[in-house]
Order: sequence, then structure tokens, then C-alpha cells
Amino acid sequence: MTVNAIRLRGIGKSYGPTRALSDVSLDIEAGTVHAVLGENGAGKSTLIKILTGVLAPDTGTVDLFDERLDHDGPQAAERLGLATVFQELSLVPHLSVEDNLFLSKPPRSKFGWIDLRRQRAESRRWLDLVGLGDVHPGTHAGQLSLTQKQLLEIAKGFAKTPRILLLDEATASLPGNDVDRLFKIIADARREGLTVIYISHRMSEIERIADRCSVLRNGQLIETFPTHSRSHDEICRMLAGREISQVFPPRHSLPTDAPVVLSVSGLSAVDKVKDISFAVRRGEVLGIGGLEGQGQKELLQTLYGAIRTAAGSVTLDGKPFNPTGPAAAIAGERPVMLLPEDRKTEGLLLAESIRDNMLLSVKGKLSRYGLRNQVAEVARSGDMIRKLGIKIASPEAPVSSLSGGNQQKVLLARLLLNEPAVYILMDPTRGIDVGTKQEIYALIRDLADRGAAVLFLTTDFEELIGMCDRVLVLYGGAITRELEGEALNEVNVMEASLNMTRPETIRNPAEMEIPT
Amino acid sequence: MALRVERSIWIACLFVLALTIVIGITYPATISVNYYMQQLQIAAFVGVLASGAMVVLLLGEIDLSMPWTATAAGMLACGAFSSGAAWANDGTAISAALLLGLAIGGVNAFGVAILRAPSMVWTLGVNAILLGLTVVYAGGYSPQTNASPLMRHLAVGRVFDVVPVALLIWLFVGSVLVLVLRLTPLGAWIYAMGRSSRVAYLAGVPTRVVVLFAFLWAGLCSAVGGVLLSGYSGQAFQAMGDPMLLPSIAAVVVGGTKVTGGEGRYLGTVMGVLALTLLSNVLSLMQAPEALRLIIYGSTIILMLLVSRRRSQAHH
Amino acid sequence: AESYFPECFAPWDADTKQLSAVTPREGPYRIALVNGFAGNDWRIQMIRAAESYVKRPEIAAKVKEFTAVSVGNDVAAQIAAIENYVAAGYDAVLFIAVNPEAFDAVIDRANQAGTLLVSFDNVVFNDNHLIVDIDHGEIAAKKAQAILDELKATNITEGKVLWVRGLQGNATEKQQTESFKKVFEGTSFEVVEVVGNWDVGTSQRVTAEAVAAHGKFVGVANAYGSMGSIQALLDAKHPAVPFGSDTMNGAVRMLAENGFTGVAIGSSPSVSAVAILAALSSFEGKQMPQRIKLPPPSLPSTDWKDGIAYFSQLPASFDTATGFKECNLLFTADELTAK
Amino acid sequence: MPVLLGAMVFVIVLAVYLAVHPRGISSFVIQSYANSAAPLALAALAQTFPVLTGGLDLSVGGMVALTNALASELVHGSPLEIASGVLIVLSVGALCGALNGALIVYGRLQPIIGTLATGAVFSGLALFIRPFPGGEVDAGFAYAMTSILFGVLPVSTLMIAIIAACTWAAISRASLGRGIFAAGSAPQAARLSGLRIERSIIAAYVLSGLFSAFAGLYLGFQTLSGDATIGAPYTINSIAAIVIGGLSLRGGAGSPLSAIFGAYALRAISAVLLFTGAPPLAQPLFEGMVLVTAVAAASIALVRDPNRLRAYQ
Ligand SMILES: Nc1ncnc2c1ncn2[C@@H]1O[C@H](COP(=O)(O)OP(=O)(O)OP(=O)(O)O)[C@@H](O)[C@H]1O
Ligand SMILES: Nc1ncnc2c1ncn2[C@@H]1O[C@H](COP(=O)(O)OP(=O)(O)OP(=O)(O)O)[C@@H](O)[C@H]1O
Ligand SMILES: [Mg+2]
Ligand SMILES: [Mg+2]
Repeated sequence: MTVNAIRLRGIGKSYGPTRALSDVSLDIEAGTVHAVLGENGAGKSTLIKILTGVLAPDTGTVDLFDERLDHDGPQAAERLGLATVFQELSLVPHLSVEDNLFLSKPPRSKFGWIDLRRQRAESRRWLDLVGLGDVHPGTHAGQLSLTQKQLLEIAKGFAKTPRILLLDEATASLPGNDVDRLFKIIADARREGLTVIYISHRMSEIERIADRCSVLRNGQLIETFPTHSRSHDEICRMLAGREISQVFPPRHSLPTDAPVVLSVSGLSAVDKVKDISFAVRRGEVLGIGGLEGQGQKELLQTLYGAIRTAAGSVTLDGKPFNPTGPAAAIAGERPVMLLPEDRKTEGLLLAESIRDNMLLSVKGKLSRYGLRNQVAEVARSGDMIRKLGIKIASPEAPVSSLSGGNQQKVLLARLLLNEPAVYILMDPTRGIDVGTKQEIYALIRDLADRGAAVLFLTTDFEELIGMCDRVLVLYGGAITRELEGEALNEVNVMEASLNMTRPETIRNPAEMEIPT
Repeated sequence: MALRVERSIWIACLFVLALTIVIGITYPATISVNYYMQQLQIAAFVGVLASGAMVVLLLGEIDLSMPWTATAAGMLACGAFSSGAAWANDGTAISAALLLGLAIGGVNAFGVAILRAPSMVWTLGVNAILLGLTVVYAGGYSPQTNASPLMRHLAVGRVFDVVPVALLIWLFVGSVLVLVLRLTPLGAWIYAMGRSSRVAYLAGVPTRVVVLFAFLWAGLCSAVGGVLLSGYSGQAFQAMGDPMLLPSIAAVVVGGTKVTGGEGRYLGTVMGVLALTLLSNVLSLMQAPEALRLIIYGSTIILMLLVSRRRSQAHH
Repeated sequence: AESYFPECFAPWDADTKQLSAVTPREGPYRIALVNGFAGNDWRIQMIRAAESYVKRPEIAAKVKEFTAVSVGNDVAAQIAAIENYVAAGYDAVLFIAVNPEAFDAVIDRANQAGTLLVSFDNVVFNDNHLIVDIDHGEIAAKKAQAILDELKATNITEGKVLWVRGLQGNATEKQQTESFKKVFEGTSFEVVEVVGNWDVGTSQRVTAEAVAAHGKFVGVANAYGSMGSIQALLDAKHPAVPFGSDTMNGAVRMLAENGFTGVAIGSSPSVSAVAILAALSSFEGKQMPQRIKLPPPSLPSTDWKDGIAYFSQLPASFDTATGFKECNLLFTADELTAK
Repeated sequence: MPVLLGAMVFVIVLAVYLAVHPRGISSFVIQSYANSAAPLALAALAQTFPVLTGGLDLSVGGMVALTNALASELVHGSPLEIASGVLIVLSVGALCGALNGALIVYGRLQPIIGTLATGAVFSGLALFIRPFPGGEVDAGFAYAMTSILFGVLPVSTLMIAIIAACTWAAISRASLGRGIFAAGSAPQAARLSGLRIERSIIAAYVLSGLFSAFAGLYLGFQTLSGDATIGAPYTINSIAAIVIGGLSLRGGAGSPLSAIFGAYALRAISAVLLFTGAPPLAQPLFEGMVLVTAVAAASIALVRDPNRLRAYQ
């Protein structure tokens, strides 16, 4: 007899006019790994939040192990044995790693005080499990790299020793080897009866780990099926509701006389950027690769003026380029613009309108006699919305009402409106579905073809190889290799990222044991 | 830019109406154009100062140097006018005061934007320095403190014997501010920085320029306030700005501006100024003892905020 | 025993004892003045009066060291400042109490250390130190009496009298208001009170509002900050009525120039100099009452003339009560305003 | 690191103060200085907790006034009466804090303006209880609380060290305390993680009320009386003190040492003036300059950070 870990009946949820979920009914068997797929804005995160009890559905009921769930905060679901790893990181940066690990339920001593010694011991155990054994439990969570944060978030989920674990894009910033480790942990725990709900936009992961899949589209449950009963293409079609063809746009070879736009020589900054030299040409997409936290972010922020240069020089179109800050970087005739890594805290003013967000960088240029030219503003932002196919109710709606992919397009529109000479794109497709990704890739290629230089940072190797003309791999703040043409392949990128010279030590993900 | 009137503005508006009616019933003598104009004139002083406070609050900062900026500017305008110097006349005396206000705004901006000191403490320190300077100036130079005829006219004059000139000044200051906030890039940047200075910075907003403008404007408004206050009293005197700090900040907030920045409309500030001016008028007419006055003043502010907050939350 | 210089150092009342908390000693002396808040005109002139007084040759010879500090409105800081001067062995520490109840323990400690404490203006009710006091109640009462006398003289028998009170929560303020109202008890005049906080701007606003709400007053008095009230009356075109004013230059001048009657009376900032004189005298072994009552300098409207009651060439904030003639302690305006 | 800076400011200023003091270091000078800083240190501690949650408490002065007025009514008589009086005073402080917390959490008022308004109410209540200065605080008890042990250890300092240490130990070992930091650091994240930060925010304001009551009470010991206007300087000075002590007003991180060092440093700044012979009318100017310099020094680390982004959180 099978036990239903989760039973959803007729779940519906609207945010104002947006129907995020409608009439979703789903049973999930205990001890299975169940993937939920869907484009951006399909309603996956909303479903997770309802399961967790953070969000109350407008209609319908949730039962966990045949017990009805109260939706008045995460505590009720937690009592029933449910733990969640949220899409938005839920770490408290100023608290220590161990405090974060046991944030809601620390081990207690007799009188109800937190038992600090036991907390230390137990946190060591969980950190070891997820591969954070070399992180001291007393470090502030804010000092971890993004990868480490995500791993800590996962450890936090397991530390609750749950019966049901929800993973909402928990691998979005994890490199391959950490994903492998996570899958192994999940496989082990599953054997002991853990039920897992797994959300990811990476199809390969889902194929490796999930027993069954459910596809959401526009808030509706389209189908639930055993993972391997459908082909990759079939699933993609189901997700998008249309045909998805080639993911990466074709590359044209650069003319040999394409002029250098941005040239960097001997650049050092903070202690993360060491003696970096490279040049990027007109029409080129230059990838910046490597494992997370190897100084890529700092390098790009330095070019943008957000970090002070310690040594070295940068030229733009052959002229010295030393911006005192982003304002200076975007001010010139040939602006350099950066798309920040974290769209929620660095990119968007979530409560402000879509139009105002788009126009934030361009305001100075769209004004006459010091006054804003409202007509031009409406026209230019309207153009962009059409051009990028941004799905919105109205340009005056707050940007927070958009799904992740559309939010990212709003940010891209902000850059496009300024027509920069150099685009610095930091992980522009993080947490974005296949369909939208494809649109963004095409857009980037188009920008390059029309004469821009693009610096493209991503931790996703596939993207790096598929999108870039040339790739610089960073390790410990310095460039370890420059890859181009034939040499630009997964093995070389991986090798350079780990700063290793012996290819045989690299674990090939394909050889890993995959639970079925 | 849909004209959407927030609840807090309605509440303040209703409150103003209710108070006017209560005052009218209790003191029938007050039902006169003259009385309302007098209240508007007093409101104008608070209004000008609140216009300065509002911009800084929209950035999520605060300017506590207002009281002594106003005092110092008032002292300077009066002192310069009667100094007998060749350049000193009605107009140059006021200009000197306004320049002083701008200079103080510059110092505040320097601390907040360049030195990165928290505005709450930096401007407090600047306020203390201004107090010190004024004391030295008054004690050591025994300046004249009589207001010039122009200052008198600006503060207490009436156009056609009805409309206070001070009200027109407030109107002018307010219009400039609304223009800047609604129609210039600077205005959009102010709101953006108030929401998130990190986002604004990364989007290429010239954040230092924005902070500089906000504090220059606040300093200017404080100086105008100081000139008006000394015109009103016929002279500048020590600490004359002190009683104005809380009402002007409270008025902005009661009018719906978030002290954490990024949200707020000038219409709200106008209503807030009127509401608090009338409230303190009622309390003084009631001859309420200070204890009661403080309690009523405080609880009214809480009540108004609660009513406007509660409802807007219920929308979710 | 007969007191020294009784015209000036009059005892507060019949029960006032002789000062015993001091041992006569050889000069020259070290004296400190601990002020509270500094940012107001009266306090600035008070400090200048003390400074100029110790520079007078006959006093300079007796004073080895004179230090003045302003500690703000914080009673803990004022206590600490006084204790520091006591610890440093000063002969006398003069102060205006931030809180008149707070200094009993400090006074005991000072007496043990042999330092004479002198409180003035806002005084401490403690028998073990020297109090240089002015009857604030009497000042308010005299304002009321002057108004009442004027009204009688002009055959007005009823109407509203406006009293602009000071900062509430203060003992002196309470005394002033009670004394003021007492004068009008049993008459058919009604006293209307508003709170002016001893502040020109606030006084002006509340006076203007009171005039708007009550119409005409037959008399007006202000505890301190009279300039504001007078300005409000002028702005409202209120007729010139009997006025009980403080002694600020600007106030007296406005009253005089606009035909007001009444009285200008106040506690002179030069009280600091009297406090110094009293301390010096007690060190020299002179008999002193423990609580001295200074007569508040006052000028009736018949004397409101330029050069006598006000000085048109001086700032409005200058306090025209430049000293106490009973003490032969008068300052010239130059002494108090010189650069 | 920021605490270190606060400690440095404190040590420098104190050294200058003792150097210019004609008596140098004596037990009486230490006692007097420590006692004068005690209520400010308590008020600064009160301010610390709301600031850690990312808020601010502008009613500290009002609560100090109210509890001081109450103390002058209740803290005298038999030992039992004194004990219960102290207890009531502290409870009233905590209650005021709870009201602030409730308005902020349930009423969703912004801390700055909510506490500004309740501060006015508390001051009004204080004036009701004590319309003008007076009342009585038990002299024997007060004497004990303001004295100095073995000629080196002021009782006030000892008391502050003990209550600060106890509170801190409790806070770092209770979920409630963790929530105080979390609320100031990443409230949304903490909520998602199942931490009830609302309770922690209320607790922070209750602690603020409690420590304000300690300050009001201690002022009672110093003055042996009550005064409804005594609190006014403490609101703003408590904020200045913690900033000089190196606590960030952004919240989320910090320690009570900031409050303590900051308060003692601020007091030493004004004490230095006593013996420098500076012209009396120039002193407020000098004091303002030192305050501004100290604030600038406290934020120097941010200016020198090559990562310009760090200044924009
Ligand atoms: N707080 C909110 N207010 C208004 N609309 C919201 C809110 N949260 C989500 N939505 C909307 O609800 C829909 C579903 O969003 P949800 O976050 O569940 O999508 P998702 O499938 O998780 O997308 P992604 O892959 O981008 O994470 C979207 O249209 C989104 O814009
Ligand atoms: N666990 C988390 N949960 C929520 N927000 C976080 C978390 N960690 C960091 N943030 C936010 O993400 C942003 C970047 O944080 P991070 O600690 O990585 O900064 P940093 O690396 O010091 O930044 P920089 O390199 O720009 O100085 C900050 O705005 C921070 O508030
Ligand atoms: Mg999602
Ligand atoms: Mg989403």
C-alpha cells in the first residue's frame, strides 16, 4: 500500500488580477522524488509557499500525511515534518552559520536556553554532509560565497530531519560536483523514506533524480507522468505550450579587424582581482567563467567603477577609462553598463513601476531643459516592452508583480535603452526557464552582432560554451586560461575552473551513480 | 502618473475638516476669514520647513540641523541688515541668510554622502556646532537682531489685506518641490534612492548629487523658515527654530511619507502641516495643561497613523 | 548679628538663617560657574556679566581663577561638573540648577570638601548653601498689579486679561502663574492662560491665536518672551493695553513706541555677578543671610524712554535690567556687549 | 572592529580628561565621572536593542522621564516599599516598551515616528505624575548605588556591567534574542525560516523600556527626586553614544559594549571642557566639533573601503 505524503485538492491562488494557481489537485507518494516543472511565472514557487504554510490558498486544501495544514506561517507544516529550501535565500547574513542552521529550532538545554555546545557539534555534522566541512560554524553567513550559501540552505533543510523536503531551485547556483553530492544525499535519504519535491529549470537534473514529474503552465497542472516516459523535447513542448528549437543562437565568426573596445591590462583590485589583462572586441561575447567566488564578480564590478582599482589600467576605445562609479561609467558617449547579479536586491526597485525601473539609468538623457520628457519616456519604454516581449498588465504595474524572467527582461531593457558600448552581464539567466533563456540568448547575440562588446559572466558551463566566442576562466582572482574555438569544451572549462592540469581526475557527471 | 490619493491624505484631510468645525463651534469668534488666514500663515512657516524635511526623509535620511540652521540664518539676515555695511540692504541680507542655509546643507551632504556618517547623528552634530557658532556670535559681537522691513513683509504681510505673503511663499516653495519631484530626473532619483540606494547606485544614479541636492534644499528651506520666523517676530532670537523641528517632521510623516524613504506625496505633507497646526491651535485655545497637551498630541498622531496604516494593509 | 550690606543682601524672610556653610579664608579665590543650557540670550548675557564682573579691578584682585562652563540640560552632567570643581578644590561653585531638587547630596559633599555652593536664578531649596534668589512670584504679581492699577485708573472694571505662561514642569513657572492669578482673584476680570514656554516665537503664536479666539483683552502679561506677545498684538492691530513685560530691550522699546502702559520687570542676568559678590563677601567673613532676596529691577511705563529703559542702538535681545542698584552693581551696556 | 574604535575614542578622551584634571586620577573623580555617565550608558543600552532590530526608539527620553517621576513617588519608605517601588518602576518601563513594540509590530507603525509620538505621551504622563520637580528617593539606597567600592570600582559601573552582561548572555542563548539580530539583518529570510521575529521585535522594545527605566531610576538615585523634564536630552544622546561606540544604525549586528564605550566617551568629551579654560561661550561650539569628528571617525572604515558598493546596503 502506498502512503500519500502530500495531497492537494483544488488549490487556487490569485495575486490581484494575476491567477498564479488554479484548481491544482495532486497526490505525491511518500518516499519518491517528485519534480515540478514550469516556465517562469507558472506558479511553482507559489505552490511551494502554499505547501509550506507561508501563503494561504484562496481555495482548496493541503493534507500532509493525511493531516490538514493550517496556513498561518511555516511552523505548522514544520511540525508535520516538512522542510523547505526556498528559491530566495532565507539566510540571515549577520548571524553565524550554526545559528542559521538551527534558526527556528535550536537544540535546547534543560532550562530552555539554546545549548551552544550541542549546536556546534550538530552543525559540524550537517555542514560535513553537504560538503561545507571546511566552513567554521561561527562564520557569519553573509561572508559565504553564493554557492556556500546555497549549500548551507540545503543543510538547513536536512537539519530539520524532515519527512518531506521541498527544494525550490536549490541548485541554481551550484556547480556540477556539488549537485552530484546533493543528489547522492537525496538518494540516500529517499531510501530511508524521505519525500522530495524538486524544482529546477535544469532538465538534465530532473531526468537524473526525479521519479515523477508534474508540469505547470499558467497556474494550471498540465500533466503528471513518470520521468522517463517522456522525451526531453516532449517535456519542453509541454512546458512552453509550443515548439522549442535550438537553444543557443548561431555564432558568426568575428572579422579579424574588429576593433578592440575595452582593453584591460594588469588590473588588480581588493584582494580578489589579481593582475588581469584581456581585451574584448566589437561584436564579441566574451565569457567570464570559473567556479563561483573566484573574483569574477569583483573583476566586473571594478570595470564598472563600483570597486576602486588598486593597480593596472583600462582603456575604452583606446582612451583611458577610470570611472569613479557606475554613474561615471554610464555617463559617456560610449557607456559601459552592468546587469547586476541579484535582480531583487541590486537590480530592481520592486515596488516601483515597470516603466520607472526601465528608465532609471536613462533619465538624464531623456530630459530637456532639466525636465523629464514624459512623451518620450512612454514611447521608449513601450518600444522596449514590445521588442523584448515582456508580458505585463500595464507599464505602471509594480515590477514585483512580474515573474522572474520578465523581471530580468525589464533589467535588460534598462541597459538597452542606454545603448552601451560594453554590456557587462552577470548571470543574466539565473532562475529563468528554457523558453525565456532562449529569448535572452538571442537578444545578447543580436546585441553583439549590432556592434556591442559583451562580457558574459555565468557559472553554468553549458551556457558558457554555447554562448561565448571566447572564455576567460578565473581561479583565485587570476585568469588561468583563455579558451576559444575547439578548445572551448566542457572538459577544458572544468579543468581550468579547478585549476588542474590532469584531466583524468575530473569526475565525469555521466559516470555518477544515478538513482532511478 | 495616475492621481491616486492615499488613505493617509484622506485621513489628514478629514481630520483638518473635523478640527475646523470643532473650533468653529467652540469659539464662534474664530469663524472669520482673518482667523483662517492667520492659521494658514502659521502653517506656512511649518510648511516651508516641512518641505525641506520631506525631501531628506524621502531619501531615508533625516536633517536634525534644521532648528539652528533656521536660527543662524535668521540671526544673520537681521544682523547683516543692520550691520551698516555698504552691501547690506533688504535683499542682500536675505540672500546672505539663504547662502548660509545652502552652505550648511553642503556640510550636511558632505558628511552623509562623502564621509558616510549616519545622517541622524551627523546633522545632530552640525546642529550643535551651529548652536555654538550662534552663541559665540551673539555673545561676542552683540549683533542687531531687528528684522528688516522686507522680512517683516514676507512673514506678516497680506496681499489685498487678505492673503498672507507667507502663504504665497509656501505655495512657491511647494510648487518648486512638486515640480522637481514629479517632472525632473532628480525627483525620480530621489524616490529610487529612497527605495534602495544600492539599486540606484548600480543603475548609475549619481547618488552623491542626489544627496547633495536633498540637503541643499533642506538647508535652503530651513534658511527661508528662519528668515520668515524672524520676520514674524520682528527679530531673530536664540533657539527660535527649536520648537519647529518636531511639528515639521511629524507633519511630513502624518501626511504619509515613509521615514525609511521612497514613498510620499507633497499633498500629504500639506495636509499633515494643516492638521498639526490646527491641532496645536486647539490645544492652546483649550488652555490644556502641558501634560494633557503632550498626551493628546502624541496619541492623535498615533491614531492618525494607525487608521491610515490599518486600512491600507487590509487590502492584501 | 547684623548682616553685611542689608540693602543688597536682604534675607528672604523672617525665618531665614545666617549662612553657616562657609569658613572665612584668605583670598585670592578660585570660582567656577556651572551653567546649564547655553543657547538663549538671557544665559549668554548672564555669562558675560559674570565674566566682566571678575575683570573689574577691585574684583580681579580677589579672584585668582574664574571658570565658566555650560553643560546643557542634563542634570547628571551638571552634578558631575560641580563635583569636579569641588574635587579640584575650588572655593566656590555657582550654578543655575537644571533641577532644583537634585543637589542635596552634592551640597553635603561640597561642604565636607570646604567648597561653597551658590545657586541662583533656578535655586535649590537646601539650607546648607548660599541662595541668591529673586522672587519670581513677586515679578508676576507686580505685572498683574500694574495691569490692575492701570485698569482702575481708566475705570475699566471687567474683561479678559491674557497671561502667557512659561515652560510647564518647572517650579518657578508654577509660582509665577499662581501669583499672577492671585492678584485678580475677587475682581471681575477673567484670566485667560496660554502657554508661551518662555519663548518669543511660541508666545507670539499663542497670543495671536488667543486674540483670534477671544477678541480683545483689557490687559496682557507675559512671563518671559514678551516681544512675541507684543508683536502679535501689533500684528492683530490690538489696541495698546496695560502690559506686564519682561525687561528685554526690544520688548520695552516696542511697548514705548506704540503707546503701551504697564511695567517692565524681570530677573536681571547680572544676578550672576551678585552671586560672585556674595560668595566673596562670605569668604571675607561677612555675615550673610543663607537665602538672599534680590529686588527685581523694574521700570514703570512712565520711565520708558530711550537711553533709560531701552537703548535703540542695542540689539533687541539685550536685557535692559543690567544690574541691581541696591547692590551698587550696575553694568554699562558697553561692558556687557563689548567685542 | 567597530567596537574597538568605540573603545579607542573612549580611551583617548578619557586620557585627555584625566590629564587636564588638576587632581589627576582620584577615586572621587572616577566616581563622579562614572556616575554622571551611568544614566547615559543605560539609555544607550536601551537604544541598542531597537537599533539591532533595524529600528529606533525616540521615546527613550519620555520613558526615562516617566520612570524617574514614578521613582520619586514610589522608591522610599520601608525596605519592602523600596523593593516593590523599584519593581513597579521597572515594570512600567517594560510596559511602555511593550506598547511601542505592539504599535510597531501589530499597528505597523514605522519605529521612528511611532516612538516619537509615544514619547510625547510618556512625557505627558510624567508631567501628570510630577507637575514640577520634587518627590523623594530613599537616600540610603541611593547613596549605596552612587558610591564607589574599594576606591576604584563605582557601584554604577558594576551594576551596568552586571545587567548588560546578564541581558547579553540571555539574548545570545535564546531564540528570542536571535530574532532581534535576524529582524535587523534579514527579516524576510528569518520569517521564511520559521523564526517568529515579531515576538523578538516586541522583546527588543520591552528591553528598551526596561533599560530606560533603569536610567530613570538611576537619575532618581543621583538627584534624590523626580523631574518630568529630566529625560529630554537622553533620546538624542543615546543615539549619539551608540554611534560613537561603533554600532551601525542599520541594525543586525553589534554589541552592548558599543553603547557602554560610546556613553562613557561622550561624557568624557564634555568633562574635558571643565578644565581646559576654553572661553565659556565657545564651549558649545567645541563640543559640537568633537561630536562631529567622533562620528566621522566612527564611519571612516566605510570611506576607505575600496568596494564602493559596501556603502550602499
Ligand atoms: N507577491 C506577488 N504579488 C503579485 N504577483 C505575484 C507575487 N508572487 C508571484 N506572483 C505572480 O504569480 C505568478 C506565479 O509566480 P511564481 O513565483 O509561483 O512562479 P514560478 O513558477 O516560481 O516562477 P520562477 O520560475 O520565475 O520562479 C507569476 O505570474 C507571478 O508574477
Ligand atoms: N542569506 C541571504 N539572504 C538574503 N539576502 C542576502 C543573503 N546574503 C546576502 N544577501 C544580500 O545580498 C547582497 C549581497 O550580499 P553579500 O554578503 O554577498 O555582499 P558582499 O559580497 O559583501 O557584497 P560586495 O562584494 O558587493 O561588497 C546584500 O544586499 C545582502 O543583503
Ligand atoms: Mg519560483
Ligand atoms: Mg518566481
